[in-house]
Amino acid sequence: MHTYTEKIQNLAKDVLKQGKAEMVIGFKQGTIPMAANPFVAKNENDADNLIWSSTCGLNLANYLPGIKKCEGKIGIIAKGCDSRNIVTHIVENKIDREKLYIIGLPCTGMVDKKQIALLFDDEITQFSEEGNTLIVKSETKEEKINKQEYLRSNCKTCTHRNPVIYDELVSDLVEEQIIEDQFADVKKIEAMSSEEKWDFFDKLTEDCIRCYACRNACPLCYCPTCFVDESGPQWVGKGQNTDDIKTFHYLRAYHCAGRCTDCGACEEACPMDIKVRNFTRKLNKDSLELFNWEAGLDISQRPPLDTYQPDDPDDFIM
Amino acid sequence: MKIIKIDKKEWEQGLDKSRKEYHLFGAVKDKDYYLIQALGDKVYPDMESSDTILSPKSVIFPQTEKMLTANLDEAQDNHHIMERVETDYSPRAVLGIKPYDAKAFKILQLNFDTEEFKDPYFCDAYAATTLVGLAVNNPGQFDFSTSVDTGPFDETDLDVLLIDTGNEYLAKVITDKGENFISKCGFDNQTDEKNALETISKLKKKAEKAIVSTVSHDKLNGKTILELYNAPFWDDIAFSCINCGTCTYVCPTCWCFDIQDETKDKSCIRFRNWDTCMSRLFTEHASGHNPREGKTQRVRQRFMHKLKYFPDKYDQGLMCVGCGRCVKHCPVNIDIREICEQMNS
Amino acid sequence: MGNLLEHVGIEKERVHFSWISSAEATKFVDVVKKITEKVRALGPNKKLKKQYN
Amino acid sequence: MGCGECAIKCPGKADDEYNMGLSTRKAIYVEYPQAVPLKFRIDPDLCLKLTKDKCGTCEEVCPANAVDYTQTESKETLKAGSIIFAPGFKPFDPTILDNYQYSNYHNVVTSMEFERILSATGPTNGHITTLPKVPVNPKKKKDKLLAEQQKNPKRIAWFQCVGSRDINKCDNSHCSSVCCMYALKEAIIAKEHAGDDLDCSIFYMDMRTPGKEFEKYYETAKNKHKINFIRSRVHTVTEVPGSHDLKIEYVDDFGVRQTEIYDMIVLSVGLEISQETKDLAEKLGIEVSQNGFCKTPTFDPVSSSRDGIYISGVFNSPKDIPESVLDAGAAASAAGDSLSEARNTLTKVPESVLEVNVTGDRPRIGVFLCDCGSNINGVVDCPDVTEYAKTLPYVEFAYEPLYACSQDAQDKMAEFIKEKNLNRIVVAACTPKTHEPLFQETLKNAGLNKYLFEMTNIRNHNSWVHKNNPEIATLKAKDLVRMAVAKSALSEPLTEEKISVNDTVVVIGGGVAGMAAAQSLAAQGYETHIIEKKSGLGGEALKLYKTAQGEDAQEELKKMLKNINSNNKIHVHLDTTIESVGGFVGNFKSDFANKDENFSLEYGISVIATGAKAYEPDEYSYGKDDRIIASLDLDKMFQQNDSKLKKINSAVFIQCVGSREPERPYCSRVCCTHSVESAIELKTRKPDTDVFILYRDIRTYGEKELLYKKARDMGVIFIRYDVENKPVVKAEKDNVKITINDHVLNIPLEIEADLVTLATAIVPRKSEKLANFYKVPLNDEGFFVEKHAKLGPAEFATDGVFLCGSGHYPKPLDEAITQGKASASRALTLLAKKDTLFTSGTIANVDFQTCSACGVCISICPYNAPEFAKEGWGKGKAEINPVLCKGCGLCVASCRSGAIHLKGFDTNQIFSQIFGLG
Repeated sequence: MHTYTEKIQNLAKDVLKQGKAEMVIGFKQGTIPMAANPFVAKNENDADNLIWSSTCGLNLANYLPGIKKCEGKIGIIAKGCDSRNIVTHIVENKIDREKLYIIGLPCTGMVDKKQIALLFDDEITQFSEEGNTLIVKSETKEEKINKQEYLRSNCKTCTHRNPVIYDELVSDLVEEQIIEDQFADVKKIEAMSSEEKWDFFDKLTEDCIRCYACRNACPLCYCPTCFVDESGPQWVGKGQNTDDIKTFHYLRAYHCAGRCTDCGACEEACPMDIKVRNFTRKLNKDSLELFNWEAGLDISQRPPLDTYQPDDPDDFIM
Repeated sequence: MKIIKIDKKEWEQGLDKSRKEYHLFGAVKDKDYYLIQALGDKVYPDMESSDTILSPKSVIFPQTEKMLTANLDEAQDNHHIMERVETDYSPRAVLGIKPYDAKAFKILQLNFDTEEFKDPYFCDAYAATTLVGLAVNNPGQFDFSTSVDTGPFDETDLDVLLIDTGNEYLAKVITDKGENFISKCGFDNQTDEKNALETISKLKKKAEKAIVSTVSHDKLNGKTILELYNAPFWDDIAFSCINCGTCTYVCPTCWCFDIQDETKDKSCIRFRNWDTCMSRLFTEHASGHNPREGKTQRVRQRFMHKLKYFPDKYDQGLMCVGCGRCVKHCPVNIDIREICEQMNS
Repeated sequence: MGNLLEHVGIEKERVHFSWISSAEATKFVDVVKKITEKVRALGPNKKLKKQYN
Repeated sequence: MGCGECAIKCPGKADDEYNMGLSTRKAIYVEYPQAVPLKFRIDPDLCLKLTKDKCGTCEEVCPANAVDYTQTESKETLKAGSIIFAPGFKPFDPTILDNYQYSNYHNVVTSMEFERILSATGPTNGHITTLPKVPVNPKKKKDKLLAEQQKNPKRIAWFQCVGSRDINKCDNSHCSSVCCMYALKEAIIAKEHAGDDLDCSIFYMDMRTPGKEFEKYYETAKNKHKINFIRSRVHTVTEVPGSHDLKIEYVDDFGVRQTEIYDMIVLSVGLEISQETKDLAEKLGIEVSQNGFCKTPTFDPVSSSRDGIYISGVFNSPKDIPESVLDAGAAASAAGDSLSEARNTLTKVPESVLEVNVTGDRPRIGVFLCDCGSNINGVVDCPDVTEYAKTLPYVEFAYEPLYACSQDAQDKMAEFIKEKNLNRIVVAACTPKTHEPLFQETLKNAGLNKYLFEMTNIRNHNSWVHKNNPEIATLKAKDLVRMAVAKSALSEPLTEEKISVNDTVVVIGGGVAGMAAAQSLAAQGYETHIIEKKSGLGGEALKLYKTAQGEDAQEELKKMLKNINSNNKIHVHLDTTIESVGGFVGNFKSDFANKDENFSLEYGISVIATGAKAYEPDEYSYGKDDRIIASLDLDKMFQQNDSKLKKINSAVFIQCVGSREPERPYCSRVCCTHSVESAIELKTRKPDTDVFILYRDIRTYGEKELLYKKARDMGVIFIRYDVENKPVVKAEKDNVKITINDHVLNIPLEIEADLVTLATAIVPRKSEKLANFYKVPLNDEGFFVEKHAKLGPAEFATDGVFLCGSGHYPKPLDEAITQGKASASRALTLLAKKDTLFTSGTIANVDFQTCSACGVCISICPYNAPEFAKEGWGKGKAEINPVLCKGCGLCVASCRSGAIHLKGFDTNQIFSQIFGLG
C-alpha cells in the first residue's frame, strides 16, 4: 500500500466528518492491475476506499466542472498538475475557489503503464510499489523495477510536483526536480525538415480512432459543444481521413495553448498510445519562451493568449 | 467434419498460395501494439499475438465506409443522383481471429443481415470474408468469454478453427468457405478425426480452466427493465466516465454508426462512421433537446443495451463476447464485469 | 499559430503575418508579391488538403 | 460621380499644387485624391473654354452632364452667432535664403516637397531620388540632361529652423513647434523606403520634442534608426563641380569648421501666417502678435480680442495636429456656449417607413451592378456579369444602372424592391466606405432592414487595378458578385439598440482643465459635478506665479473660481473621492466618499481631469539645503514676495531634473518656459543678478521662443550640458557651488550661486484605480492613453469617458484649459444626440447554449462589452452589452467554444463567401 493511502483516507474522513467539504474526489482501487478509478467519497465509509498509487495518472480537476449538485464545498485530492488545472478552472470561471477544499498531494511522479506492460509478453496480474521500487508480476514472471526509470515522460520533466494551491497537505512538500532541458523532445522535432516533421506527425496520428479520450480526459476541454461536434459550420470532417484526424489534433492543441499544464492525462487516456503531447508540448515551449508563462500557477492571471500587452512579442509580424 | 494438420513450417507457404485468390488480414505488431491489418506481400500474421486493440470487426464493418456518391454538376445527366460506391468485395480471409471476435460477427448480423433488412455493405463484405480462427490456448486475465456463452475454442461463425498443438496447427474446417480457403492454401494433410478431437478437447478443457475471469448474469433475465433502469448505482458508476468512445470503438459487438455527407466542388460522398453512444451528439435532436443529456444516462444506456435490452429483444444471450477489451482500455477503469455483477445482484 | 503549423510540417513560408494599415497600399502589394513568390517557389501545397473520393 | 473621364481628356496642364509642383495636373482636376466629396473643379485661369471659349471637351465626355461653364464666383451672406477663425498657416518659402540655394539646386527641397516624395501617391510613388524637382517627363533639354543624372541618394541632410527662430535672414522670431518632429519622421520613413544604408543627418539648434511620446520617438531615431544629429546651423551650400552633389559647410560644437557632401538637402521650413490672413485679421479687428499669430489670453485660449470670434489651429500659435484638434474642440465649445439656447430649433425629423418582416422568408436577392459610367463598364463586361448574376441562387432580379448611386437609380431600386418583392439587396459598385449609408437609406425607405444590404467593390478592387485585363476583370467581377450573393442570402435583419443618455456630467479633478470643462458643459445647460480630492479647487495652478504671457495666474484663477462658484449648474464636491464606477456610456453610476457623507450619482458622461504633480527629486541635494529648491518653490517665493529674493546675487536653474531620463523618458514640456520666465522675473526684480540656466535643449516652442530671446537679451546665461555629464551641485557654507562643463570651451566651469532652482519633471498622479474603474488605459509612465494620439486627444476609446489636463500629458495653463473645453465639446457630441443615439447592428452576440463561460471574451475585449449575465436563462454565461460593443470581432475569434457570433459577419456568411469563391 502506498504510504499516502492511509493519510488520504484519514484526511478525507476528517474533512467529511467536520463538514469541511461535502465530498472528496479521489481514486479507488481499480478492478485490474495498474488501474485506478476516479471516485467520489461522500461519507466516511466511502473514504476507506480512497487509495493512492503511482498509477493515479488521470487529472481529477477534470471532474470539477461536471459536479452540479453540491451545496457545500467539494474536496479534491490534487497532485501538482491537478492543482494547476484547478487554478486554471478558477481563472476560467469554472469553479470558485471558495467552493473547493483542496487536499494537496506532493507528487513523486506517475508511472508509464504502457512501458511497464511491454516488459511482459503476457498480461500483468499484480502491481505493487514500495517506495521507489515497483513490483510487477504476470503469470510467467516477476519484475522489480526502479520507478524513476518508468515515469511517464511528462513526469520526468515535471517541475511542479508540489501542489500550487491547497487547503491542506497529504505530506511534506517534495523536492522539485531540476530539469536541464525541459523541451529536448520538442527541439528534436524542431530540428527536422518540414517533410520529416510532416511524416513524423503522420505516423504519430495514423492509428487515431477519434474516440476523443484525449480531449475528454483533459480538464481544459469543457466546452458544451466541441468544435469537432459542430455541424454549422462543420470545421472538421468526421471520417477517418488523415487530414481530418490531424486537424482535430491541431485545433485541440491550439485550444490548449497557454493553458496546458502538461499533466499527461491525454496520453494516459489514449487507447491507441498516441503521444498527443507532441502537439501541446510545442505550444507550452512557445508560451514559456515568448511569454515566460507556465499555466496554472496564479489564480490572478489570465493565460497570455487571453490578454494583450503592448510589449507582447511580435517578431512573427513582418 | 474435416480436420487438417498443418505443419507450422508450411504455414506461410500456404498463405502465399492463397494470396492469388484472397486478400489476407491478420494481427501485425507495429509500434508497441497489435492491430488487424491487410497483409502486404511477405507479411504474415503474428499468430502468437495477444489481443489487437481494436477487434477485427473493421474488416467487414470499417470505421469509415463510403456508401454513395453523387455529382452535383448540373451539366451532367446523372447529377444529384446517389449511386453506390464501387468497393472491392473480392475474397478475403482473416487469419488468427479469436473465437470470441468471430462470434461477435454473429451478433453484428442480427443488426445488418436479417430477414427484413439487409445492409448491402455488410452483407457483401461478410460474404466475401473467410474467418480463420485460432483457438486460445492461454487465455489472458481479461478474457471472460466462458461466462458469456463463448469460450476459447468456440466455433460460432468461424469457417476454420486452428488449434495450436506446438509444431503444428490442427485446422477444423467448419464451412465450405473454410474448405475453399484451406484447399487454396494447399493444406491437405487430413488427419484422424478422433485423435485430433481428443487432443483438441484436452487443450480446450485446459484453456477453459485457465480462464479466471467470470461474470454472472443469470438473474438479469428475471429483472424488469425499469427495475434496472431505476437502479441506484448508475450515478456512481458513471461518475468517473469521461464519455470517450473507447469502449464502443474497441468492442467487437458495437454496431452503431452515423451517416455523413461531404461535398466539395461538384462531388458529394455519403459515408458512415462508427458512432458511439457515449457521445452527447449520439442522441441530440435537431431541436437541441437531448433525451440522454447527462453522462449517467449515456453510461446506463451502454450497459443496459448490452446486458438487458439486447438479450430481451433477441434472446441470443448478452451483447458481449467476453473479450475484455473495454475493461483493459477504459482510461478510468469502468469494468463491465463489475457492473454486470451489480445489475445481477 | 504559425509556430505550431511549422512544427507539424507546414513550411513556414506558407504562413505569413503582417500588419498593414488600410493606408499602406504599397506595403500590401509588396507583402503579397513577396509571399506569392515564396509560395510559388515551394510549389503547390499537398498537406492538410483533404482528398475527396 | 468622380469618374475622371473629363480629366483624362482635358488638354490643359498646370503644376500640381498638392504635389508641391513636382508633378502636373489638368485644368479640370480634383485637388487631392482623398478629397471628400470627390468632385472635379475647373481651373478658370487655365481652362480653354473659360479663357478662350475653345475646347469644351469635358462637357462632351461627361456621362453625367455635370459640367457647367456658366457657374461663377458668387457672394453669399450668412448670419451667424459666432465665428470660428481657422485660417491655418503657410509654409515658409525658403527662396529668400540665398545661402541654402533652394531656387538654384534641384536637390535642395523643402520638407513639404519631401513629404510628397515619400508618399506612395506622390510624384515619385514614394521612391526617393536625387534631383526630385526634375519633371517626371522632362521636355526641356536641360531637364532631360538632369533626369539622366538622377540616382538614389546615399546621404540626405535636414536643415532645421528654416524660417523659424530667425530674425537675421527672415522675420520669424517664433519656433514653429512641429519641424523637429516632422524631420525625425521624414528621416525615419526615408530610411524605411530607401533601406538602412541611407545616411540621414539632421542639423539643428535645439531638438524640440516636447509632445507626448515625442521624446521616445527621438530616442528611437537616434538609437534604432541611427540617424545623425548635428547641433549646428549650416552656413553655406555649394555644388561640387562636375556633379550635383552638395557641399555644405558648418561650424561644429567645438567651433571647428566642417565640410561634408550630401546628395540631397531637405529644408525643414517653418510655419508662418500669410499676408492674406494678416489682412483678414485686421479686417476682422482681431489683435495679432509681431509674427502675425492671434493674441489669445491664457485663461481664455481660443478667444480673440473680438467677442464672438474664436480661434483655432496654427493661427492661434504654431502647433501640431493634436493641439490643433484640441483648439478646434475648444473653439467649437466656446462658440457653442453662447448659442446653446438656439440649439435644436431648426432641426427636422424625417418620416420613417414601417419595416417589413422578412424573417423566415426565402431570400429574394436583387443585384444592382453599377457601370460607374465607364469606370467599371469600360473594363468589365457589365451586361455579361448582370446576366450571370441572374443565374445565381436566390437571385430574383439583376439590374445594371449607369450610376447606382444616382438619385434615379435609387428611386428605381426602391421601386424594384416593392415590385419584385426583394428582401436582400446586393450592390456591386465602388466602396461601401462612402456609399453604403446611401444605399442603406434607400432600403430603409423601401421598408427593408438596412442590414439586408451587401456591397461588393468591383471598381477600386477590380476595374481600376485590372484596367489592362478586361477579361480577367470580368471573371473577377463575377467572383465578387457570387461571393456577395452567397453572403447576402444568409444576412438577417439586425436591430440597433437605442442608447439612453443621462445628461448629468461628472468631472473628476478640479484643476484648471476640469474647471474649464465644467464651465463649458454648464454653459451648454448640463448639470455638472466636479469631484475634487483636495479641499479646494484650482489644483497645481494655485502654485503658479505668472503665466507665460505675464498675466497674474492667481488673479485669473480667482476669476475662474468665482465663476464656478456662482454657477448653479456646477456642483462642486470637495474632499471627495470616487469609490466605484458601474454602467457604461450614458448610464454610469458611481459611489463617492466624502469626509462628511458618502453619496452616489447617476450620470451619462465622465471627464477625467486628474492632472499631474511635480516630481520630488533626490538629485542635486534637493531637500538637504534650503538654497536648493524646485521651480514651484520659487513661484511661491515670488507670490509671497519673499525677502530672501533680495539677497540673491547669483541664481542657477537646472533643467530636465527627472525628465528625459531612463526612468521617465519624456519631456515635461513646461519647464524650459517656466525657468526662462522665472529667470526674467529675477532679472526684472534685480537686474544685476547673475542668472544661469543649465539645459540640454531649450524647448520654448511656439511664441514662447520670444521669452527665450528676451531672457538672453536681458543677460541670462544659458549653458548646455549633456546627460552623461550633468552639473555637480555642492552646498557650501557661503553659497552653492555648481560645476559644469562649458559646451563651447569644453572646460569645466564653476558657478557660485545663492539659489539653485531645479526644473523638476511633472509626474502623473497614481491613477490605476481610476483607470480600472473606467477601464481606460495608462501608458508606461502612468499618463492616460487617449483614443487617438492625433485625432482623439480629449477622449478615450471607451465611450462616454473624456480626458483633459496634465493627466494626459504635462502642459501649460492655456493648453490645459483648451483641452478642458475640447473634452467638453467632445462630450457634447454625445449629450446633444441624446434621443438619436443608436448602437450599431453589427455587434457580437453570445449563444448561451454553446458558451462555456470561460471568460476569455471578457478578458480580451478592449471595450469591456462582455460580462457574465447576472440573471435570465443565460445566467452565468457571457453576454455582450450592445452599447459598448464595437463589432471588432476579437471575442468572436478568441472564443474556443464558438459561442460568439458577429451579427452581419457570421461564420456561416464568411464561409459561404469563401466557398463561393472556390
